[in-house]
Amino acid sequence: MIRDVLSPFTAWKNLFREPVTIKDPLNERPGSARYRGFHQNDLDKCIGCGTCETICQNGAIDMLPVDGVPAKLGDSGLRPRIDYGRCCWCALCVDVCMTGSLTMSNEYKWIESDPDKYLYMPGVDKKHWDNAELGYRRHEERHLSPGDRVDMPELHAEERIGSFIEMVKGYDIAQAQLEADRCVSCGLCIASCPAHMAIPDYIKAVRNGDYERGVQLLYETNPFSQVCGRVCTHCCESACAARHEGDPIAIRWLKRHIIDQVPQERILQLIGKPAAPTGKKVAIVGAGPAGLTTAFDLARLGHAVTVFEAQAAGGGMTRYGIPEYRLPYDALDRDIAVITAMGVEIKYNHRVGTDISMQQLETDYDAVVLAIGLHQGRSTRIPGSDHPQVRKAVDLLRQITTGEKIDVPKSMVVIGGGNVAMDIARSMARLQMQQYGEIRVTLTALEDKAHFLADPVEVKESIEEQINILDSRGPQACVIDADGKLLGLKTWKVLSIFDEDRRFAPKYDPADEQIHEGKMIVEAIGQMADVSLLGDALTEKLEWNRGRIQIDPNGRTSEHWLWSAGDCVKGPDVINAVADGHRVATSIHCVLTQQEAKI
Amino acid sequence: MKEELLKRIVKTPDGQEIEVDPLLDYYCQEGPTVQPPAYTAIIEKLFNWARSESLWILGFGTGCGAIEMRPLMTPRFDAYRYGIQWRPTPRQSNLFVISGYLSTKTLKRVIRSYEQMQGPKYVVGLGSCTINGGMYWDSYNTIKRLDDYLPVDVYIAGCMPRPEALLAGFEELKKIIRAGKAEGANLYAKNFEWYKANQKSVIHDWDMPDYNW
Amino acid sequence: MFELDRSQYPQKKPDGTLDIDLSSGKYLKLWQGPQHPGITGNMAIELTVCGDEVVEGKTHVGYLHRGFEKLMERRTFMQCFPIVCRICVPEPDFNEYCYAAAVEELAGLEVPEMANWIRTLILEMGRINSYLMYLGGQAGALGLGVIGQWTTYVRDLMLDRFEELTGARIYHMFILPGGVRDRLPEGFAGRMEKALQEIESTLGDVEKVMFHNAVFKKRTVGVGVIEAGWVDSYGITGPNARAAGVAKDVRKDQPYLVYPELDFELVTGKDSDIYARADVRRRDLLLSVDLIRQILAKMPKTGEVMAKLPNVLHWKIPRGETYVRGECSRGEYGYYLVTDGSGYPRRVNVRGPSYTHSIALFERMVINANISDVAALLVSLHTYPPEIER
Amino acid sequence: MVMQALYDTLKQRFPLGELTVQRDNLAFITVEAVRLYPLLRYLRDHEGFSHLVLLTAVDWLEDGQFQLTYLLNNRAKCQDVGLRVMIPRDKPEMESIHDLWPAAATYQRELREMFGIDFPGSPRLEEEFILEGWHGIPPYRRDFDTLAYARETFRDRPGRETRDPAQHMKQQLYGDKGDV
Repeated sequence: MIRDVLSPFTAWKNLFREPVTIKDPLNERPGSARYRGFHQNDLDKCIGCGTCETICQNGAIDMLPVDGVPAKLGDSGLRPRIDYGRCCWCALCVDVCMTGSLTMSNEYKWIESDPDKYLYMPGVDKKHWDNAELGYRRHEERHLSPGDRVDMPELHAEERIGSFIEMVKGYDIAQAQLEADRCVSCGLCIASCPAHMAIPDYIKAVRNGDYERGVQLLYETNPFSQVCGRVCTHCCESACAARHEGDPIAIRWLKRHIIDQVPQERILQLIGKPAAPTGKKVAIVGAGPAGLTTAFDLARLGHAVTVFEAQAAGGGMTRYGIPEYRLPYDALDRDIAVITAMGVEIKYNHRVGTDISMQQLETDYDAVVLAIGLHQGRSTRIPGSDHPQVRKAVDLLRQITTGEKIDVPKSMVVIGGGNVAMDIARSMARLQMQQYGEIRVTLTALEDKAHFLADPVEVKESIEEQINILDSRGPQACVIDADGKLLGLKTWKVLSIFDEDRRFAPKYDPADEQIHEGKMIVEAIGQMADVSLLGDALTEKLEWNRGRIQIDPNGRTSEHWLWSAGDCVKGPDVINAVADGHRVATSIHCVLTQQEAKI
Repeated sequence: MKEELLKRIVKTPDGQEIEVDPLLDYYCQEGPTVQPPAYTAIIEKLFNWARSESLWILGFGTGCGAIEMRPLMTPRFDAYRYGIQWRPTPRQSNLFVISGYLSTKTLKRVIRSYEQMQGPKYVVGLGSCTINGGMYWDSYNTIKRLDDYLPVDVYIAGCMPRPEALLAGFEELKKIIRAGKAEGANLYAKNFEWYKANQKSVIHDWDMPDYNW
Repeated sequence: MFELDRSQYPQKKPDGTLDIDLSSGKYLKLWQGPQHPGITGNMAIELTVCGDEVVEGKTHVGYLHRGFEKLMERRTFMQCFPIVCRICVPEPDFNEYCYAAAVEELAGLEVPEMANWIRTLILEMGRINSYLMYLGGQAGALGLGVIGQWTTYVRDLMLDRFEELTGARIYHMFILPGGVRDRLPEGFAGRMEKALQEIESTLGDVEKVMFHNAVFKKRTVGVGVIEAGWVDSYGITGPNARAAGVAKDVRKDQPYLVYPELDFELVTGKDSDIYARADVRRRDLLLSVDLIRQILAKMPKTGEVMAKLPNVLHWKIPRGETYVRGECSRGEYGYYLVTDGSGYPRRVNVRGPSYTHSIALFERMVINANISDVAALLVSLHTYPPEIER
Repeated sequence: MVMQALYDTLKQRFPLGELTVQRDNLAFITVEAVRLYPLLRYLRDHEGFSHLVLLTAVDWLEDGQFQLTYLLNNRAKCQDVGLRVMIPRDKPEMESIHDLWPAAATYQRELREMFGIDFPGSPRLEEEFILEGWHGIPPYRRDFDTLAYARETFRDRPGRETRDPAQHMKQQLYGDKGDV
């Protein structure tokens, strides 16, 4: 009891203690190294994907345009603005940031009398903590970021080299869902896709396992999903937000996955029937992606469409230019079958200019579309390039597709560093393997390895298939012996390709000369359109631009009845051709319905 | 309405029966009035200095931010040396710190407490919730903008703001008071109708007089 | 000492309810709170008194109601994580842990071992904070202001440790579904040890000034006794139950995180009055200090802190329901989570110990109490209003 | 295993619905509303489940039902059993259990207020509990839209606007070029 009375007095000992009071709490107390204080944003690193806005459970983040930050491919030009009347400093926005641009400083004092001043755009509104060293950063292991890309199952080099079997196997459902799960649905990709496909939406369809919805979405913007799901140049993936710290989402493979999951009959049902006939007739020259896309769109709108194709089958360059191991013919056939099911009539083996003239088309149809592609190979014009064993890649590829007999050489040289060069090198390698059991293909490219025009994956796979790829080699002459037999290709080392004005003017080092042995030389340095079908009168009448037919933004030529689309006016690319097809179809539909209205 | 607020007959100790209408009888019916500066500029300045150096905070922890007030009023941060202290009743306080979100139920008590405080009086809004709803922006039970219901002098960002930030906010408030710009109480009197209309639009059972002085 | 017969008023009506006629002049209604120094946080108690004796008490809550359980139904599983900690301000970490554990259980996630150690560390640190606040409040409710000054200071030392570990003082938002955000910073254990020593030394002073204090004893011994039979009827858990001799603690009964690897004995009392509850909490606090030392000594030095999560922007969890509990400073804290296969929780119910303690139990205990004891009684139940109404 | 054994024991006395074993020490059992009270009493008095952990509801709007969950804890054996009772949404009424556990009255008050479920006989059911002056749908029901209510009742601060990255890029980069 006495103890209980006295014991509290021990508190007096604190009289002799140093005070614990902080002298100047306003300035002496910086936030800790991990402190979640006010935001910072590196404007150059930020791509405006809006993932921060999506994760914010407080609805605190707005994405807004900023002066001096234009929208460009892969960057929306928007930057986050945070409402500090909403923020709770949970840092989820920092954790999910796709580029690591958004961080937090260790500053925590912000006083205002006017509550409207708390709308804060980090990086844009200059603050003294913009360069703070300390503060919360996303963990280096990126716990909340999407994981790594799901590897695509492929045939190994040994398995695939002896045949033309499709090498990419396609995702199974579990793999596709895993890959689709990585997508943050920011939509940056849409702008970079020439056809502006609804990419985030169809990836969501994969996530939800709703493939029928996926097919509907694909067909809204692209009737060549089998083709594009396999061989698209996937510009979208180069704009993907995930690319900044890892591999982009495999958008192309997911597209293919959707179309693989739905049976052909069901696809036909999902797409529905064409509109009531309008009575208008449209002729399309060339059954490639551009021509058939135009045909599909117009037929869907109820116009009567006839396609004239010189070859025995449709698909254009996708059939006759792309090897079967990349795009099996039956996949292409399925795409074309959907298009013909829409009521498009395709006249195969009808070469315009020979079987029917352009004048005839002009009189018989309300509109004509020229979608003839680029089927003529360019020549290097080096000495000896007129030798019969010096071939053009496009011609050879076409021969392989049609099954014509090819005299496969035991050794050969390919000139060119683009995708076509890789295609022909790899196709010939397969034929060599089948015939001789060994591969002797040399590929010489002007560019160095870092600047190859071909897809890096193509280069990698070509090397796997034992193709001897030499970079920075400029072709000088085809070496022909006295008997007129082709021996090989002479090349010099390339010093530079362009001059100061960025014009093509390669410089060589003659001292570094090599002769590459080859019984055949294939030129794969580019293609051009064969416009002889136009006839002199029309050629004369049309306006031209650097050897290509001049068109307006809608694809219409200087002749009011004639449109042109695809590679022949826009350069080689499937998805561009599809986009072009849509554009031309819209333009034609517009013109045709306006005519109707006038009457 | 609560039973004790209803009009009723009460028996006094000496046996009389009288009618009581609590809302009318227990409260003054006058509204607030604008108080113009009463003295010459130099004296008013002195007064403002004195006011700024004696911020007496009402000890009403309305929301989560109240938890950072404890460190502030204890030895480590020791706000007393800045002339800031806590009082248990509105009659002794001139600063109301709204510590975060206000549910409509608390808003009602906050209005009563605020109106009972002595003028000139000040309000500090603490954290995101007082500015634009904060993380309860979609809640059915919290107000989103404090300035709709009370005149606010200073806002402190954070969720929740640290004691140091609170202190910085109070220092800012002192500057405003010294500059003679902390006119919240007068603003409230001037726009009384507007404030009342806002208050009544969210407090559905208004069972108190309009002005709780 | 003369005993007042505290049961003559009010009489019971035949139906069992109390016959309280306010106009009789015998009774007075007294509000304590929400703006009142004798209340814990933002809540109110409505007392009907007869003289200085409380004849009826009603707890009023809802002043802090934000509708968390509703808000969570429209937030994705990751978006829920920052808001749960706001449910209980002084000890937010249990919300984070219970929510994370419930999500992990239904999603079938395996949490890395390192994360479990750090989680345990954080929960024990939070417990210390909570108890320190309680001790200050309990002493303050009886006029011993100095204890609050001391405990708030040492609590702040712990907040500094929280700040360097988690990046925030109060709302740590560190335990997220799948693991924790980061590892311990460099030199953390050393700084923690310093803080622990300071806390221990302060607790020594607290013991001398508060627990060996004639006034404090006079006001608390034998006051506010929880009868053993009430423990089940009123759902009493934690120190309130342990002070009544019911040796129940989730850390021992259904060990979670790394508690099985820690060596500790339950702290219990027997008198079940305010003093016993305060004493149990003081000793439990010392236990937490010991546990933190054990954790820092035993925890692995390296290791993953997060499980591999699916993309958190569209994370879906299959249909299911579960209940996950932990032992917080006030008792059993639990999350009941129901999922329906979508990306949002179907229903979350937060079971805070204060829910039963401050309403059903308090309303029972306050009957026949003296007005001057009410504040001390309420504090001694250690209730935090925000977890009652969420 | 343990929970299955408990289920089998109970099954001999009471008709029971589905059993979901969530963990070794936690299981949920579906029971009919009329069986609940005797089952709870039996669990409390004979099986040691003396601690009512919580009582709450889940709104299955699509099925037109409320699920009431009574979670009981056996302190000695450290086991939990949750009883699920489905009651119709259009007549939400349930027997009160406040005489088994006085603490249940608080839960029932809350359910009454937040879900509109009635527990006839439970004390102080009519009093306001958490909300004050609330009119309209009880807020925890699924058909109550809290965001819409908040927008309607409280004013948001003006000045907020946002752009969708994809739409903005369309407008800036290709939208005006006659896209499909």
